[in-house]
Amino acid sequence: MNYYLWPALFILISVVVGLVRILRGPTAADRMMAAQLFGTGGVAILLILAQAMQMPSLVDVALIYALLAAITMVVFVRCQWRSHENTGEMEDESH
Amino acid sequence: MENSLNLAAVTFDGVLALVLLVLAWQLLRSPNLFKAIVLFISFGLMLSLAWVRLKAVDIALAEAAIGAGLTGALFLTALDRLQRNNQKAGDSLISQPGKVIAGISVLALTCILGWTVWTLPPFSNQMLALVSSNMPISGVENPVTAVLLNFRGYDTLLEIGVLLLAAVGVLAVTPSAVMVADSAPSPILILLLRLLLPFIILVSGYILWIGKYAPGGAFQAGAVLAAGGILLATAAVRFNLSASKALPLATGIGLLIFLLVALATMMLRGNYLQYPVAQAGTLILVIEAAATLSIAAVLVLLFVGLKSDADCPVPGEDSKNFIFEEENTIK
Amino acid sequence: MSLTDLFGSFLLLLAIPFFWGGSLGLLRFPDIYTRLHALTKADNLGLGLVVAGSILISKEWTVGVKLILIWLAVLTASTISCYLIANAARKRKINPWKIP
Amino acid sequence: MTIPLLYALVGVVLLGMGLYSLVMYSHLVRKILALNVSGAGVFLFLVAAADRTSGPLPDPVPHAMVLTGIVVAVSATALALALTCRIHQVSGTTQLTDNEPD
Repeated sequence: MNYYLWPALFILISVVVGLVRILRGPTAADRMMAAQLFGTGGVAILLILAQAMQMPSLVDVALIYALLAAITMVVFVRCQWRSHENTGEMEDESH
Repeated sequence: MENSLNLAAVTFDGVLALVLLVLAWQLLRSPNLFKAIVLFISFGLMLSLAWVRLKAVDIALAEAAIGAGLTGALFLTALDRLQRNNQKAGDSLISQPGKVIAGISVLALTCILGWTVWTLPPFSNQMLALVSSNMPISGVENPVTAVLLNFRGYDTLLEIGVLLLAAVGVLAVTPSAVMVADSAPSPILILLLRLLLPFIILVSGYILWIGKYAPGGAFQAGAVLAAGGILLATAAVRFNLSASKALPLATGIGLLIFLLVALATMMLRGNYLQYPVAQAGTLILVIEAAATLSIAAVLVLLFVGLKSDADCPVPGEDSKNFIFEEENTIK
Repeated sequence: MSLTDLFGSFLLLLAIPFFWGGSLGLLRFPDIYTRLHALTKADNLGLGLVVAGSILISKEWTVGVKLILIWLAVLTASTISCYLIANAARKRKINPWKIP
Repeated sequence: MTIPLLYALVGVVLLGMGLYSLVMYSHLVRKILALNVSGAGVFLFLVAAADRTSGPLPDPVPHAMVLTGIVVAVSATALALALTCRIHQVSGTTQLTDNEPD
């Protein structure tokens, strides 16, 4: 059953490659996107581990991940929205 | 699956351990606070993979709910308020010799700890044997919930009290109790809320219920509910903390019910927090439901308390366009 | 190894290049909009394949329903955050990358 | 060299890194991050120690303690962040410099 760990390993490596974008990413939004890549990759790894380690309760962990992935992003965009406010963009904000 | 040293497991854990160390190292080293926080969020996500590999699924559930939902939101809100006037994350104020001494002493501590870990005596299974022998009378099947709510119920009672203290602390520090969001939420955000919120509440109830048989329970369910609450709070345009009666009341409910049950058991059966075996399961569920509510309320209160300190933005100040400009991190 | 296990593992293996594509896209693409493409499309498809593979391997329908719910949740989460970022970027007049 | 031992050593190294940067950097948010990282290291060590049982099931008692520890750590972090914001609001700096007469 452990041979399922190989795909989990490769997806983990692809997620780690996203780490470079966090370190290098010029803008804050790039960094936030890479963090979301960690989230989606994490869900995939969890699903494979659920089969590899024969623990069906891991699917609940993946379910929580999937649900809450959007929250950090929403807080980031809503929270950093304020600094956009200061630069007095002409367009109307709420559309 | 005993810890067989087959190649796939070793490489997976090796890579995961390396990722944890590199993330932690980069996160602690970076003077750019936003980058440090994003690295910390990714560190939390990778950490819950480590919990899964160590067969600690309850903790992975809690880490996922808190890491993905709460820590990022708390740090980003605090950062947004701290960096209003571009306060840079200055470097250390410690003199050069001080740094060397600190470095050597921490290194020595780590080596000593590493050596003790390496030479730990073989595992004595008394606690595990004790717990599994008493499982039938605990009223639940999941050993972690049994330990949390039954065998060490007093510890969890005090822990919910600690959460309440944190909420009181944050409220005491919040000058303006009115959280004013800066702009109307975009319709897409409202769509996200309409789609996700009922689902989050459903999953929170499911996690609470599953806690009796499989990994789950009050803390994980409370954290998931709190994450839903935070999603709601970020979309809200205005939230008056002092006017809202529900939130402060809900924070107390968990401790209150736990205390009532504890006193009731003391009255009926003579000793504190010893549930009658027949009703142990239902009593635990009642306590867990109340604890879920109060944990969720406390965590949402912490977030709203942090966010509502936000004084309104000073117009005209040329604070750089934070999201999309090249960050000039000082070296 | 029954046939469904075989096919399930094949789907899992098929998902790996999508994740790799998504990550490399995130690294190599020149501006925000293209990186958003890489992030949202490639990873969601990779996750879809992983979900399909896991459903085949796990063989229980209860787990299967939960897996499909997970995939739908990730889809909504990433599409909406992708919109939020792209909208914020456009508002800041980040013009898309042009071939120099 | 079993899997739990590997994670226990990672936990110890995380604790060392956290302590070092807690001492080293003066910005309060960096200190809070350092505390969280060393806390995660301690938890990792505890759970790794719990996984050394002979049978398939790990020992649930450290799991229960670490579970409550994680929830308390989050609320402690929130309180620390609230205090940092308050210090920033009152004194304008986010570093506790002792030589500054208030």
